[in-house]
Amino acid sequence: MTTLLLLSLAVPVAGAVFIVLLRRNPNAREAASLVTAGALFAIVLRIYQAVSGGARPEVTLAEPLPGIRIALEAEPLGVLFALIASFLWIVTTAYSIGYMRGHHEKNQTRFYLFFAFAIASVMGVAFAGNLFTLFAFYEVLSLATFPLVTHAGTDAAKRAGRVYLGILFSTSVVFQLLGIIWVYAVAGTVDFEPGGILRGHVGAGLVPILLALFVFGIGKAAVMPFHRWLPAAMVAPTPVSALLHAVAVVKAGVFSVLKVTVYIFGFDFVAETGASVWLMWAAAATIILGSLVAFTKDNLKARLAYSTVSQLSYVVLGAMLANSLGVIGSGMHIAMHAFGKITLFFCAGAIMVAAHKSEVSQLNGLGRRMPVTFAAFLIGTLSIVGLPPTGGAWSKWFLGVGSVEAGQIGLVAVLMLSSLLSLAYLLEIPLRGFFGKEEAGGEGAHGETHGDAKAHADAHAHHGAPRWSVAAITVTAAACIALFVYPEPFYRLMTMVAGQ
Amino acid sequence: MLLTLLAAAGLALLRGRNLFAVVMLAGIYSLLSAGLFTVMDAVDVAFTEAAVGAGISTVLFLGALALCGHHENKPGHTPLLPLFVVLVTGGLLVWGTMDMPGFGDPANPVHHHVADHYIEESYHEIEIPNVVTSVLASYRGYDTMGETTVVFAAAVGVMILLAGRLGRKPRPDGKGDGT
Amino acid sequence: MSLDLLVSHYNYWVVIFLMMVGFYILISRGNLIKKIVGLNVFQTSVFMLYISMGKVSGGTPPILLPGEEGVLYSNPLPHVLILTAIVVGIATTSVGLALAVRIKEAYGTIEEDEINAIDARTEAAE
Amino acid sequence: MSAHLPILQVVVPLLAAPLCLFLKRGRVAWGLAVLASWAALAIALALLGQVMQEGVLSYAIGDWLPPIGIEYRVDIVNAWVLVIVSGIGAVVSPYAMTSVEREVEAERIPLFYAAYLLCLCGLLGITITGDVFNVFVFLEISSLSAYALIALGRHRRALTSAFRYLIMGSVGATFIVIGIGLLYVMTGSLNMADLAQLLPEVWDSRTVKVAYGFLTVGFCLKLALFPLHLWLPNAYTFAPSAVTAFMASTATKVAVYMLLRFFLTIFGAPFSFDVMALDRVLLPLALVAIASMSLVAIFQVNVKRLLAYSSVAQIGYMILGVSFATVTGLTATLLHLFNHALMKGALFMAMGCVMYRIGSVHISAMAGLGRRMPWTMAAFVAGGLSLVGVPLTVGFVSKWYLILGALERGWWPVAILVLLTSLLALVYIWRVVEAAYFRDFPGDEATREAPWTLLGPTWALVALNLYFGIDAGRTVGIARQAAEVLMAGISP
Amino acid sequence: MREEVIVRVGAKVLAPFIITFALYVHFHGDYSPGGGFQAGVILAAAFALLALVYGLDAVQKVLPPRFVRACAALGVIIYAGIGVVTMVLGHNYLGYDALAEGHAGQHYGILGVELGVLVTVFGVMVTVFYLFAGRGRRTQ
Repeated sequence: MTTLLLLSLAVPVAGAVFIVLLRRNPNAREAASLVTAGALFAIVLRIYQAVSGGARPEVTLAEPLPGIRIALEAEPLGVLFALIASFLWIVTTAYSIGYMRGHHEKNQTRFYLFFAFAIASVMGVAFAGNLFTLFAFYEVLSLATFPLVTHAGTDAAKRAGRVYLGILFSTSVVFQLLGIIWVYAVAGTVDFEPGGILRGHVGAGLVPILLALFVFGIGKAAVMPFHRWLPAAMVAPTPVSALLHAVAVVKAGVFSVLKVTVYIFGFDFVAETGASVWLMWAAAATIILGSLVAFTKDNLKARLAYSTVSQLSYVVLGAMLANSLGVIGSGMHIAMHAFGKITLFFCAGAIMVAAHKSEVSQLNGLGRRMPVTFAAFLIGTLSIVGLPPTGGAWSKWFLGVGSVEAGQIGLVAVLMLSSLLSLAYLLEIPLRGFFGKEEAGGEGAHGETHGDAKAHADAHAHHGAPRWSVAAITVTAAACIALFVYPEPFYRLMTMVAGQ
Repeated sequence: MLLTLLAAAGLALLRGRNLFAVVMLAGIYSLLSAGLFTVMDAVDVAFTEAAVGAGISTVLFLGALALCGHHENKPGHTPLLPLFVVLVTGGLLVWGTMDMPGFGDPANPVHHHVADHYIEESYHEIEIPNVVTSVLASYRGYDTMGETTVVFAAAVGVMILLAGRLGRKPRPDGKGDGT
Repeated sequence: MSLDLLVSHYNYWVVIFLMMVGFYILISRGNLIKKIVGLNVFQTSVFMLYISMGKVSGGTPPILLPGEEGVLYSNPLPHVLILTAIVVGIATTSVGLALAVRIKEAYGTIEEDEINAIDARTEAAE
Repeated sequence: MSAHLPILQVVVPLLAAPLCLFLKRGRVAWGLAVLASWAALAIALALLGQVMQEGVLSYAIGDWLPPIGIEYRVDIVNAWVLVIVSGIGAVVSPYAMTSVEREVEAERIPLFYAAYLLCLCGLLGITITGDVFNVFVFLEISSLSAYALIALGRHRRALTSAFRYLIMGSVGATFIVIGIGLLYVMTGSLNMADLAQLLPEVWDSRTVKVAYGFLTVGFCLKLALFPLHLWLPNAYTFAPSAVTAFMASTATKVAVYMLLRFFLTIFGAPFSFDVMALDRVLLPLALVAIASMSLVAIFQVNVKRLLAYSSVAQIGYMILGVSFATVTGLTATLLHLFNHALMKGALFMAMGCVMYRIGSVHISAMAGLGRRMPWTMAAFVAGGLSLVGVPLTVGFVSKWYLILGALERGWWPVAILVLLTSLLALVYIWRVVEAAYFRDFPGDEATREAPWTLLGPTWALVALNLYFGIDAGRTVGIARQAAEVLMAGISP
Repeated sequence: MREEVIVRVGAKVLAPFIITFALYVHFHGDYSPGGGFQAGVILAAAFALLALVYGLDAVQKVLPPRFVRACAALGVIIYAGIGVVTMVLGHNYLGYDALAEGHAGQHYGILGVELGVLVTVFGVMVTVFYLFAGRGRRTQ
């Protein structure tokens, strides 16, 4: 069993090695990526079977400091995250093949290489057995994604890279690391334990401070005011935005918040001390403000990015509710939002490759030429908003009920309002696509493009998006619906977390 | 008397701007201090100070002056900060000496702990009348070995600095010429 | 401050005064050679401080007179230390002077402020 | 023979140094230097092992028992520092061959190795000795050779920096001599262990306090604590690459060791912290040094100078650990002695590789090197991340204990400051990284990776950076044990 | 300078005396002030005097720079070597008692190390003098 845990790290790294070895032959290189992704998912699935059967495999890799191990441990929450990430890696790899070739990107080997490293560190985050391991892989993830963010190599990409690394590093080093060392100083350990490790070691006055150090220190959770890196990271190629900045990286953030709340503080302890009340409202503010900003963005990826900022705080909010329903909703939302948002990003990328459109206002009438893409976008939208028949409905439900149980009726109103807002700013896109009137020349406000380029664009639009990409979009959109019918695996894992 | 002369020499050193004169004064200063050492029973030290301070180092200074020119520029500004530093340091030292055992008192701890051993036992242990030599070459022979090494290190340093072919000045831009 | 203290410490204080003269030359003068002179004076004065410590009133140089009892000898240990220190001092002086010579060759001057000005100019030009 | 290890530690390089003068060919002298350095490392490791098993080792030189003669006294603290110094020597000396042949004229190369060996011998001598005056003698051996080594730099400013170092170093040494003299006059002894037992009787005399003050200033000059650091940046910038790598990793470390040894072993922790309030003096100095020097480093355009300012800041971290006046704080200091040697050594050696190929370490000269010299720049990035304190590097280990120490004292603002300044390190390292990876290479198309004779030692240090970041159990164990020894004072 | 016969003769006459004095200082160090270091300095001074009078080249012919450099290194080796010898003979480093029975061991040892000091100091002083003087000649 422990071999599987080790393999979950080793397989992506081995994949990276093969990617470099096969760099001369793009087909073999991409095949290596796909095979690695498939193998990883199979491994995580086996771990899932074991963990849902009650096993808790763990393995210690090293002991860097006395009493502080680099250890992997599979527990339900981590398995949930690993399942999502590894499954979506397969889909994203397929999508990337279409996208990167269609977009004629340079340095594709580097792209696949660091992608594999990023996934390896995501696995590390998911299966981290203690705070230190979590922190280490968290930082490695920041570093591994940096070359992806700056992939284009332009000045804008460089600036974005600075913001990205700057915020992620500063928050994690200044707040999170301080929190970790503080936890160690008071509790003498940083291991994740069911029920938390702080009870009895910390006075009620310190708990809110420590919790805040983690909530804000985990910059990847993008709680305002530390959200700026996420829109900045949108200069990356779309598959990167899709997997990493809608799924892996941000989910690593909210996952860490949830994990720390459950296994370091213990959510009962948080609830008893009332440490999280003001943090709930910080999350709520982020939810509303993120939605409002998303409204103002015409750039499709920027709009999705702010939508992500807003949605991430749902997860944080769920954790801060500090009751079992909230925790379940929080974990479910990690999964549901992942599938919904990746669908949306895939669609955005497909539109970019096929029609060279990046602004919302340019999308009028495009849906008729790219029906699959826009249909999928609609499904994704529903899931993000939380409407049946999509998986998103479940997580929103649990979060709402959890808020009621926590006695925070105000939060229910926030959830409602935010759902309405997101419905409004996301629904605009499929609506424009299907019902908008296509402008002459298809270039909208930027009608001055040369004839050649226009012809080229039109040709693509008629062909639709690359086949690989369309297939990927179909899979994730279908998953959104499937999760409404069958949310069982995720629900079961989360009840295990919450039930303890 | 010697001390007063020393003080005079020191002040003259401070004022003088002809480096040639300054170096000569420094030699005189060394000679005077050698005299003082003799008065204070440190004949070995006096001998060495005379040979080194008044001899070798004067020769070296003169050699360096021949290469560097012997006029000193007038200091551009009143050096208040150094003055302050010096006053504080000096004041501190004077303050510190208040608790120091009086000059020349045979009861001072400094004359007892290990010094007693050297004076009383060295003749039995080493059989050499000059205790300074005994201590220098045997009891603390290792310090002397270090001292020899220091001298050697200085030679290595001077060789590194001055032995090269002349006219091969370091490049002002600091870039390697790649050879 | 009693007269007693003055008498028993007068020696130290003059030595400290000399020390500070040397130190002052060292840190206030811009001429490199003068700095080294200052360093010499500073160190020589420190030697005097040590030798003062070793002096025993009414003592004789620590060269034993075998067979004679009751002779008061001065403390030999400071002498040994200072012998070493003198040698170290001349070693430092020679390296310092060699450096000054090379600086003169490289810059054409041994005045600190002129050197700084030259360095600032070349740095600005880079 | 193992009974003689303490003295061999110093005598091996000391004897090798004059031999270099008889060698005409630089390569032969180099071989001798490498041999002596590795022998020194082997001896240091053996000593560390012996000390950990048997406790304090005492070696009476000339058969004269202390305090009559000079004693070499090895406990876990200086055994640890010996390993650091000789270890860096063992890595830098192989590296020196190629680097020095490029940067130093052929006829001076044997002299270079003589000076290098003297410097090594001096530093080891300071560390191992149990006699305060002997410290001064070996201090001068290492300093004089260091001045000469720095003056070997190609730029004429190497000469002025060496001169400035000479003046400030000599002032420092003279202050130390004054301090030692005042201690001697109060106790009549020069032996450290002996002094530690005699001093408590005269604690309240002004003379001892003044001695303490002079020693503090002297050590702080030598270890370049802000604001007495002025000699360091230029000295490190203009010295030959191998010299910078060696000095930056050893010289200031030994000065920190001297400070610990004098203040904690000889004076003892109670005197230092309770009577002299050393902690309250050092804390603000350390904080200012860390913050201001990290900021200054950000604005440097010469990467070696940038790293030099960073060194001054890092010395601040070491002193900060002392100022906590706890075992954890000292553990952090002792760990950082080792860890900082590893990272700064690697960084300066990477810069030596750049110097070898490009002939400049200006930040603009780094442009595009990420592709031209991938291994060199990767080493720089790895060393840089360690300097920033990314987990799984040695830098993180030091940071962890430093913050733990601050939190133990309840000084959480200090902890936050330490973390914030490590971000400043990220900024200045990142400036180089951006230049290397995001700019186009302007130079000669034929520019290749540095030769393996340079890369090998550089990467050896990088590998140690990672290894001791992942498996710090042993280093932490030794450092903690050493910290406990220091806090407990000398055992009779 | 060629006219200053008196100086030349004077120096020639003086030099042997200085050298003899140096040796006296060295070997009499046990009984009166002096020893290897002072002797080395005086010896070096004798050659410096000769160099001033007869010119650097003449002296360097008698006393080649390479030789004095070797002296500088040799002295250190002698000194440290004596330590190694005592160590090999089973005593601690620089434990002169290993060299012979009774007080003779101490005497041999002290004499030996003083010789080392003499050789190094002489070598170093002459080397440094040569370098400064040589530098001056070449710059003119």
